[in-house]
Amino acid sequence: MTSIRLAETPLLTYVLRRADDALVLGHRLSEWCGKAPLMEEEMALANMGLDLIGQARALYTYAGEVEAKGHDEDALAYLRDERAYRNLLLVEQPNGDFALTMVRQLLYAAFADPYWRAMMASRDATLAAIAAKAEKETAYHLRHSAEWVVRLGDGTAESHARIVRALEKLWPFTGELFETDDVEREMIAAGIAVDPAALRDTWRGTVSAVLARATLTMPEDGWMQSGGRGGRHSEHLGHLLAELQSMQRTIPGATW
Amino acid sequence: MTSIRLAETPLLTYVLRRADDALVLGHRLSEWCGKAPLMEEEMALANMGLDLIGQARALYTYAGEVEAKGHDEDALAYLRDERAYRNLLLVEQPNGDFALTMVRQLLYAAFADPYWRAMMASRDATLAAIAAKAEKETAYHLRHSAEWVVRLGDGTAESHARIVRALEKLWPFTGELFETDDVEREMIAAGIAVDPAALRDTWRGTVSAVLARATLTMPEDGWMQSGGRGGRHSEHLGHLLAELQSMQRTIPGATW
Amino acid sequence: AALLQRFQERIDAEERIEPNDWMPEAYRRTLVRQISQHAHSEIIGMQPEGNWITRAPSLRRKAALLAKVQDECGHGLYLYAAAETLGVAREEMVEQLLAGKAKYSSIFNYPTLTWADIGAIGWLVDGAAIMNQIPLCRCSYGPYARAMIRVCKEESFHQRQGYEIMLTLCRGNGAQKEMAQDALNRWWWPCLMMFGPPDAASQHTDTSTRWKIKRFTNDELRQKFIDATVPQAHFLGLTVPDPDLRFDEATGHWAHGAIDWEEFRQVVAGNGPCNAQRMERRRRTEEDGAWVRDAARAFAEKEKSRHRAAA
Amino acid sequence: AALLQRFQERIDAEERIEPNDWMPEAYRRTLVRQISQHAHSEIIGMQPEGNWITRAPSLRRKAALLAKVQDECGHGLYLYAAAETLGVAREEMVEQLLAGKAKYSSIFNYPTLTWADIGAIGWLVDGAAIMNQIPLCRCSYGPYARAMIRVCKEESFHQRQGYEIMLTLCRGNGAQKEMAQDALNRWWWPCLMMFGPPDAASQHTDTSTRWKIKRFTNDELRQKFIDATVPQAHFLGLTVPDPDLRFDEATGHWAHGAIDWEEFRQVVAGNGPCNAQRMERRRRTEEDGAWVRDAARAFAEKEKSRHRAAA
Repeated sequence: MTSIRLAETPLLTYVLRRADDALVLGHRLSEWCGKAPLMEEEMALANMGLDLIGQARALYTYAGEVEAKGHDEDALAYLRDERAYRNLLLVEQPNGDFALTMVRQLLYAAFADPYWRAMMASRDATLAAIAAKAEKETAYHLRHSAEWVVRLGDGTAESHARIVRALEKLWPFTGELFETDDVEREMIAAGIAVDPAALRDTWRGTVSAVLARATLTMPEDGWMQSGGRGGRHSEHLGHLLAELQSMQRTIPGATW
Repeated sequence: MTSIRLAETPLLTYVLRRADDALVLGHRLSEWCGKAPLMEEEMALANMGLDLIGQARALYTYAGEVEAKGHDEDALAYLRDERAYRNLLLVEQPNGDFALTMVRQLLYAAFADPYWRAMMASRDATLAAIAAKAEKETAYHLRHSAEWVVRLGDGTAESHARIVRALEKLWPFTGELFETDDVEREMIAAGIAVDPAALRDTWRGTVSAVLARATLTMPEDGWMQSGGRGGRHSEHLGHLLAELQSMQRTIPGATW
Repeated sequence: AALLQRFQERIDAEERIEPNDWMPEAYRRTLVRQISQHAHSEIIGMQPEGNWITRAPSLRRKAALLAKVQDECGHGLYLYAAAETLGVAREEMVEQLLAGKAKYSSIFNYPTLTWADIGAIGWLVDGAAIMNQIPLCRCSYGPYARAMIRVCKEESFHQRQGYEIMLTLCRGNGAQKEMAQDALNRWWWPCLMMFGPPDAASQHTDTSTRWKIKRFTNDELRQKFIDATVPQAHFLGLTVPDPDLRFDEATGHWAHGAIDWEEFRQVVAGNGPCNAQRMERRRRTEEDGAWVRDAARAFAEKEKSRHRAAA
Repeated sequence: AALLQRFQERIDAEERIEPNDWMPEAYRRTLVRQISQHAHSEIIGMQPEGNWITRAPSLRRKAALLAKVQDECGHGLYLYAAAETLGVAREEMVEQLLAGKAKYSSIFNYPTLTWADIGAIGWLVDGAAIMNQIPLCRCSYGPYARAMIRVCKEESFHQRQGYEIMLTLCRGNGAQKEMAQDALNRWWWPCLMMFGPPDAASQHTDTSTRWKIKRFTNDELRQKFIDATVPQAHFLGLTVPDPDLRFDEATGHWAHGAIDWEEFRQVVAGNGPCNAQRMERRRRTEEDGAWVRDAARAFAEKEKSRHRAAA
């Protein structure tokens, strides 16, 4: 078995969830390499991907310290199975077209930006430091994706239709952003984490302002998908991990 | 390291080459599952895929016997790296559209059918037996793919254009079908293998007849790509193997 | 009214109704709905299993899985053919599926996350399907009954194969056994829901029973399934994820805990984890294949006029 | 003729020619061809390395590789900008690339088959590129020279990174070391070809040299590269795949075996292992992105007219 086993404490689970969000979304953005609609956008997508992979590295490294069993960032990223991954379903959704990628980025960043800002006041000094860096980066992701959503929403009939489709498709994955469970509640109570539910209005405000500028209407809040935090993913994540982890699974334990 | 090492003898290499051809092409066909343009074609693609995976299993099992180091069909299929795979470049080319898949099948089957027929006279009894079964199957693959190439070539303007593009794209990979190297020559000299170069006219005859019925012209023989037999593949094979081998790399040595 | 009476007499006498026989419009409609729904389920059901064909952990399993999914497509085809005997074209039925107007079994709206899910689907989903389908082999409508005989035979084979995958995992290493338990945990309750709402809440049952389309109630079939499956789980060394499950010595049945019917309603309403994905894939496949079907039609036309010209 | 003489005097005095200065048409054409070719190489060069971003074996390497490929895109952008100062639009140059009329470095028509290829590309391909490019930092055309200074700085960083990947593999386990040797075996000869045909067969050199676009001959640069690289290979513990390679005490240079120029000609002619794939990908990317560029243009138009309306 090349997989590692973890004894998850609330703090470890909490950190891994954020690390997995960042890695999976960063990986998705990196899949755009060489396929962006504009060279300038090639640069921007790589930038955002790099920011997120950087966040993932800091978070995994901290998770390794929390666990204190000698697992480094790579062990945690490359040697955990799909069911042990804790990311949001939103971030694992395939890139689709550029509209879908930008809507996904907007929906995530409109949450992550205030989340990390609030996390700068975490009682956990490491997380507070990671948050300070992540917040700056995410503010850019938010700005950049919002600009594109506006441009595409208010662009041509085709781009408008594509944005509408993307929004419809991804909306059911936004409920998960605001979920809390025992792990989160324990971290919130300890002043380590922020209550995501408290950010719902901010998020709605940001998203609805962007959609209004994009000549789009805010989708109705219908049924919301859930499961990522507990490792119940969509069928997409397994394929992503098969590729992501292939080298480490083939030659485990090596230095790269 | 989850990979196995082999001490390749000419016979082992020879058998692995054919096994890899069959597995890789069978895998490609299996990727169509749930995506075929007609339900009847769903069945036909699966049929051909199953035939090829069956051929691969028989050939890998025999390769394991030839090597006599206890490697079964799964060890040989799942635990060899890309550079140790010996299949033709033709069979690893991505599915593309249905036209490309059918042209790929035609170009391969028009060779494999007479090849296996001739191999029924191999001095190696196991290979002769495998050939007898494979020939029957391949005759069907040839018929089926030829029918589709004719239908698409002589169908609509769009289907015609797609077939032309597919043919153009795959033609440079057909030279490899007829290559011989020291391994092949040694096997030919021993009466174990058939000289593929001797089948070139048969192949050309079959393909040109189909193309004529399809209102297509035979492409000119330009530069031909080569390398698969020596493990120098296109960039496509690595991704295929990452997916194909992911489970065995994650939990090696288990019984499934 | 005389026709209707004669029809019911034939049903009561366990005679088979055939395509050209007179039948009440409601009987025809019920059958078309049920058979096409069943056909759609086979076609959509290819997706969750198809998800693992490229990653199956051994060549034997890979071949078996590909063959199984192929069988499902075959089932879809002969079920559509059975429905066509009732005067509705396959294209029309497929269109209804793509338009979201026709249903398919909601079990296929759950994702396959690990290889063990392939075992669990064979063992549990096919097991539940067989429970539902065996009585249909005696359904009053001839073409449907005959299709079901063939389907059931293949499904039993799939079911055994699925159970054998589970057995191999449960006799395997720790990671494999854990994978098996995890799959059971996720598939158990959705499988119980496959039999439909509790009898108290179920529609259709009355006329369907009178017409011998349906011979057992949802709850009866569900109970049969549980009674058959729980001992198999125990033999595998797995724990059924129902803390209220216990054997009732008095009735000889396994009593189960409450089913979360809200989840069932949501999945039926289109909110399962994979409803959108399944429909999108099916629609995209239809779209992507349109040019092939056009070409095949165009070629067939050309051939026809060539033959005419030659005659 | 007076203008031409004045121009050559400035060149000889190592003055920089700037966009608004007079220049001979042939000088302009040569530069446009060379700079755009170089820009295309950066853009196409993203593909072989991009092929490993999703499979990089560690997060650090993944990030470094993504950043590197991003740098290449950046190089492409400022090289296109440098060429635009000569009066040709980026769209036009990209169109020539897509139409197959413009060239790019043929090294990118080889596939990346293992992770070690990423090391080898950094070490050898970027190493060879730097050899070619360092003299270009003193190129007579100002915008090109300035772009090259920036490019070279980043390329040296990439080259060190590539060498470090190789070093890590060579200090690693048997499989890793084997992977490194295999990559060297496949990339060595194509890298030697990067300097172009032997001087005896080379065109363009004369005028390019006179105009100080080119300052060394192909063979001179190739020799520099070999002299720099062979000791690095030895330090890694790798064998250069050239049985005729030997150190010539008399000249102080490494003498190499014969280069297979037929292979070079074929790759330049479009027959390399990946020419078709690279062009197809680039074309598909352009096609797939057309609706985005259209939308951006439409939005910009709307904004403009909104501003006008507001003014």
